[in-house]
Amino acid sequence: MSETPLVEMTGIDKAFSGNQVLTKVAFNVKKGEVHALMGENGAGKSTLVKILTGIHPRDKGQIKINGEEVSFTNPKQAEAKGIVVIHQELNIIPHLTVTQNMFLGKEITYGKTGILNHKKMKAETVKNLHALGVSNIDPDDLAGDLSVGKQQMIEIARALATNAELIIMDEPTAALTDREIESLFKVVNALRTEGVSFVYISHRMEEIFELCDRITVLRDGQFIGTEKIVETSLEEIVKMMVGRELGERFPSRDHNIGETIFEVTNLSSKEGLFRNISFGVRKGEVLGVAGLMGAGRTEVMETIFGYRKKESGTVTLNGKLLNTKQPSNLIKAGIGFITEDRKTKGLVLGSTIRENIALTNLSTVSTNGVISKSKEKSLVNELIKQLKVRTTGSEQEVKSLSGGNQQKVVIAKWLGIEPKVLILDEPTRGVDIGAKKEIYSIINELTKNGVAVIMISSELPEVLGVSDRIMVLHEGKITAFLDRDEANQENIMMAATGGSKA
Amino acid sequence: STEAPGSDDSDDTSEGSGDSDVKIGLSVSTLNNPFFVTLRDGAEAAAKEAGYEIVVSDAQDDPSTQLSDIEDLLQQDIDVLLVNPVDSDAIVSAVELANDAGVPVITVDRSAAGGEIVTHIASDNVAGGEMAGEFIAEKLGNEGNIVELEGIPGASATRERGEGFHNIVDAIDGIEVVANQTANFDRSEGLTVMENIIQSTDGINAVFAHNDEMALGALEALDAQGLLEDVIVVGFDATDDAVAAVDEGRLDATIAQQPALIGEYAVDAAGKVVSGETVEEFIPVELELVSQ
Amino acid sequence: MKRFITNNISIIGPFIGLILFSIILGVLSDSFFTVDNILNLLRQISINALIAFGMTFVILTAGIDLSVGSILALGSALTAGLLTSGMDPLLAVFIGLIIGLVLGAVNGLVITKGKVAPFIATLATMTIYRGATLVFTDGRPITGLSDSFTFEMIGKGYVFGIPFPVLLMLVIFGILFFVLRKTVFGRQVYAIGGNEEAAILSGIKADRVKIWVYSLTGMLSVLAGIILTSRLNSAQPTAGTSFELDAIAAVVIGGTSLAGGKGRIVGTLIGALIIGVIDNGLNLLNVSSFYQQIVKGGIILLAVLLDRRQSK
Amino acid sequence: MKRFITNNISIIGPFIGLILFSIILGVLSDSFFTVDNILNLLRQISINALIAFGMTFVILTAGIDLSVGSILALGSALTAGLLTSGMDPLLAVFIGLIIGLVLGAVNGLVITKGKVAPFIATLATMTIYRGATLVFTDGRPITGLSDSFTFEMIGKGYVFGIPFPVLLMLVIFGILFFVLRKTVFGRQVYAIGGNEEAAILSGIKADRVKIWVYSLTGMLSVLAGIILTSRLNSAQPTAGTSFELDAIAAVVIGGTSLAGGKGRIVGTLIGALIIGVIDNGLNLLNVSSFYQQIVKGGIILLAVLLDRRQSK
Ligand SMILES: Nc1ncnc2c1ncn2[C@@H]1O[C@H](COP(=O)(O)OP(=O)(O)OP(=O)(O)O)[C@@H](O)[C@H]1O
Ligand SMILES: Nc1ncnc2c1ncn2[C@@H]1O[C@H](COP(=O)(O)OP(=O)(O)OP(=O)(O)O)[C@@H](O)[C@H]1O
Ligand SMILES: [Mg+2]
Ligand SMILES: [Mg+2]
Repeated sequence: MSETPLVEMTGIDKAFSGNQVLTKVAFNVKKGEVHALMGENGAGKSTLVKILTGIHPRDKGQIKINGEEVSFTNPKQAEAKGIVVIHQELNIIPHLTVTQNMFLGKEITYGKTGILNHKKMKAETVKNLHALGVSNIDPDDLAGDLSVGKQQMIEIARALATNAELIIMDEPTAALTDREIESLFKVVNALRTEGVSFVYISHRMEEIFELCDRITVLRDGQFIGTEKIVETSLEEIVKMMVGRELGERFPSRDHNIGETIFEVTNLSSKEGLFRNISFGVRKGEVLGVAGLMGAGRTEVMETIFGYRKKESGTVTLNGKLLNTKQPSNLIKAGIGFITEDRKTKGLVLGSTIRENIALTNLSTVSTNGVISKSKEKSLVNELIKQLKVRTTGSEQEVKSLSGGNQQKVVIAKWLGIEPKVLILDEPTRGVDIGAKKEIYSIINELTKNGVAVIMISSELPEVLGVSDRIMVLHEGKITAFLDRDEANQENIMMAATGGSKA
Repeated sequence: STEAPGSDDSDDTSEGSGDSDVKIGLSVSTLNNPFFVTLRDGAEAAAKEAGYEIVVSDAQDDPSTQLSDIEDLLQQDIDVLLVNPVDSDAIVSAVELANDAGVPVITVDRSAAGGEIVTHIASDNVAGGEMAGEFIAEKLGNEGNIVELEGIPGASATRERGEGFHNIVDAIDGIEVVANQTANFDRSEGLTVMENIIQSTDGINAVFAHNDEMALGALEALDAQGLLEDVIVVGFDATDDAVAAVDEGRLDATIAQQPALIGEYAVDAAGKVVSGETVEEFIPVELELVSQ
Repeated sequence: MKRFITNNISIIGPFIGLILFSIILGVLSDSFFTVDNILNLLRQISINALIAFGMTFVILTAGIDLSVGSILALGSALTAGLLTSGMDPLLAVFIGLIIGLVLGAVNGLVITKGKVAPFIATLATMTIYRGATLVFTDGRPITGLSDSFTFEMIGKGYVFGIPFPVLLMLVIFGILFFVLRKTVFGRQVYAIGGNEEAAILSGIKADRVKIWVYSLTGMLSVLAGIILTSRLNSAQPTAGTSFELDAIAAVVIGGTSLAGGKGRIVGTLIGALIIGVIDNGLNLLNVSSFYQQIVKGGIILLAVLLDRRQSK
Repeated sequence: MKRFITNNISIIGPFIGLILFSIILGVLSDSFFTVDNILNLLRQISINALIAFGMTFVILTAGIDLSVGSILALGSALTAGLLTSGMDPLLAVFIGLIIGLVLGAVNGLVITKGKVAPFIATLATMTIYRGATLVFTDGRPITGLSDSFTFEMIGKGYVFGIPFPVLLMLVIFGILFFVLRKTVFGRQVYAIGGNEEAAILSGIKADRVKIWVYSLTGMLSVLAGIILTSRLNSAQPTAGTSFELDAIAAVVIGGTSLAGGKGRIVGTLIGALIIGVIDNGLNLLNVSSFYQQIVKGGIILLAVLLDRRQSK
């Protein structure tokens, strides 16, 4: 079939300040197909998208849309040609309402007056969200008050609402739980039958095979190949991405678990986001925490860590009561917290990798207040190596790292403190399959050395694959504890949606 | 030591320019006030007349700026320094610097509390304040309520003019200062503050403003309320605006310090000093009450 | 109801503050709650309010404009110059406003095209414009303006017993309120302040919007200056000195966040009223000028603390 | 080499600017490059530099401090008061510095515990502290200070032919440079400015750090004030008015971002030098004070534009 593809990119080169990011990349999307774009963190997926939509200028190469050569200089032009993007970084404006965000830059006005038609926009917003099966978002809520997941749904709804010919989704599901993903896929499939094309970027293998028609793989900014999904297999794709066999997805967990060292009792939130949370974690155990978006998992952990105010409840480590007034206390006690939202809470984006990693380890790399360059350097380089962070060196700004590598930096800064208890909130969000495995094995290593791990994850396969025990939250209440062997997708979802205790 | 190294030989720097003609440095406290602008103009005119070179700097009412200004002036091998101090005490160290550099110092309009001064040319603020007080007292027949519009709190003109004014009125039982508020020497504040005072106080018979700007602002406030006729308004400085207002009979009086004259005298004195003639250590510039 | 509160939370604090201070003053001075004094007070705040309205837009874009006072001075001086040269008052005023627009646009250009932080850019232009004013006026006030009824009207006139400057302030408030709440432009202002990157990705021409915002502020500053000139019958070279502080204070007291993206122009009006009430009250009570500053600063702090939730 | 440049990019712009202006001045005025004038210039900038050093810390935490000038005035007035009461100069100075520390800490507390935006918080304290100064001094300068050698030394003294204030400035620069570059505290200052949330979640006590930063600035302001007092033989109630602007200008010209988290104290020193050179040069060249403002503003703009990459 030799019909001209909707989008055809050929020989695309791109370098950021000397650092070659894309070389001779070819990529094309046919009408009415869902085309997966895969590759490790830093492979250049987002960059390729940004070049297509004119956010970054390209160094070399050609872009054709419906056969005609184009070169956009700003995203508005791409949109005019029917191309919209859901960017990997959230582009929500916190102080604006859901409706206002939904119609940002394409407000509905009374004719050409420039006067806003609030009613119409609000109605449309509700309609668009319902189309995605989202009913628990009030169009008048401030977007900033919503959970990452809900914000992501808004962006998706916003993109789907435009009658675009091509919708590019850069890791849209990173912040979503199965329920939202399901409804998202429904909509995508519906639109596909109407002839809308999609570029779909994700690190979740299952999704690719469930949703996509073709797949293009990048590695280190090189074009590796384009395959028909039906003619390929997970192993083959992984091989294309990483360049080698990866073997088992989850490392085997076969070490003995000790007694309970970390205990949370009757914890309740001041903001009323959760009530009476009680659980314990044992030495060397991984406690998985599952739940739907907005269940309050993050809030529970942030409260334990002293970042949010608690109403009541206690937190103890080795029977010692911990003061949860401020994070520094818990860090001193040996508790680490890898936050869900790395950009706003995890990293100082403008600073170097070194400065970010050192931040949690200032006491160890300094003697009475004075930092020792050598100690700092060795610690940082040590961790960069251990986590295989893809970087030009410890002096690179984390801003310019790919999403996945940023996540590794966050993990690195917490491994530095050699925690007794480590809390991970969506630790593999936006992380490629190779890196995921590395993170799993890090978790394994930690537990082997007796660290107690709490891992929030919205990826059920991950929860099932890594946890020894699974705690499920629903609307701020614990609805189930499931042991590794009794747990499965069904009973977790049941509990997560508020169904009777499993 | 507290003496600048080589400060004693710093007059050697004048060797470079062997020309005989006189170079005068003039440090003015501020040029954001018409009074001192006129003073500067007077000085510049006189200098032009006599064929002297004159270098002017504006301290913007900040003693530390003035110190820097004078340090910089001394770098330019001036033959004599005319200083219009922002503050009498603060200026002393600047004067001492000049003394060390062997540059004769003449103070203008406001005196210096220390250092060697060849001569002082002024008509002082306290006397002016007293003059205003007497004028008002006389007009009121020693009976009535006065509003005092003060200058920038802490500024020397505010202090001295207020002091002089109070020397007179406080001594008279029949006269009461019913309100004294700052309008920061600013005309628009003179307007608003006066408006507010009118709201709260009845039976105002007279207004004394520490400068003409505020007086002219107050005029507008009184005018708007139709009070201008029965209220006596006295300003200070005799700026062109104020004198005009006096001629129109809107402003009752203003105290003229004749800034142009001060500037002129200063330059003449400077010329004398350079050519070795002796001068009186105080050259008064008579105050003048401008009224109809 | 809850929705109403959350929508208006940002201005409830300042509003309570305003009521509070007014009541206190009413008790302390019986001249406070007189019709005369209220009108007088409104006329006094009109100048600061007009500037603060513009400043609200600027701050909503996460910017700041320190040059408003200097623009006010330069604009009024030039307008006064035109008037003394015998030009028709309305034309002179119009030209004056255009000058303000241009001076503001210069700020906008330096900030957007020159990529200079607003604070430092307008700090520089503040000095430059002030210098230009002093040069133009030779440091002397410009007087002998046209005594045309029209020009007198602007500052001193009354319409149905309401001072003209007050009407002007209210009309412009109405317009700007509408612009911020109901127009695409207003929406873009909020978006830029909330997250400029995202706004640009949504196709908003941030630079252009910002330039307009600074131009608007320049124009409003000159308008305020013209009112002042008309009231004083003269243009002062030092007019407007440190007006920027009162304007910014009004905006922030009104609950608008200096981080941008969040705030209401109603709040600014209330903020301007609070400041006006303070100044007016201190005069009515004849508080010593030394203590005035302490009291004023204290009250401003209090007003903002009443509103702390916002400044988070 | 490349590494060196990228490390120092933020100060290269201003540095070139400084050299440029100096050369121009050297050409235009032969009194510029005299030992006398250079020392004189350094002594003049020492006051602004000391304040600007503190301001650098504040701005690095994404804050701002408008109250430095008032703290300077209040601190010097109280110190002068102690001196006239016959207290030992060194003790008086020490107490003065502590007072500065406390006044700064108050700013810090209002900002952190009161959750008030730094701009408005210090705008309020600026007014309050100024008022307090006027009350304490009753609007009169405090004179007749101890003519003790020690106190004279602080402002007027020389050590090995170098003015004492200059030495003081350099020593303190050295210390603060070390603190920012090599200590945990310095690192925390940068982190808070870069991303406060992340800093707190990494166990940094942001509030405490900020309070210290404002305290430091308060103390440095008083130190500057004491130098001024010693130089002027008196404490002025109006001292330090609008010093905050020069200090902020120095910091920003020095390439420190007002958004916080990025900047170097070396830059601030250069910034202070540039401002000093401008003022000194304009005087040497006898530029009319009206034009001075235009030129000064223009040069500041130029300096920042040379450095635009940073202000992005
Ligand atoms: N603005 C930038 N400046 C410098 N380097 C950049 C910039 N943006 C991206 N890069 C580099 O380009 C490379 C590709 O980044 P990109 O975000 O496209 O990867 P990605 O495939 O999207 O990875 P991920 O799956 O983690 O999102 C990375 O090495 C990153 O460091
Ligand atoms: N800053 C905030 N202000 C108000 N409500 C918030 C805020 N952050 C989160 N919430 C609400 O708290 C609840 C928990 O949100 P959160 O996303 O943290 O839960 P979660 O289980 O971690 O979900 P996710 O998987 O998306 O992180 C949601 O209802 C969310 O809307
Ligand atoms: Mg990406
Ligand atoms: Mg979460």
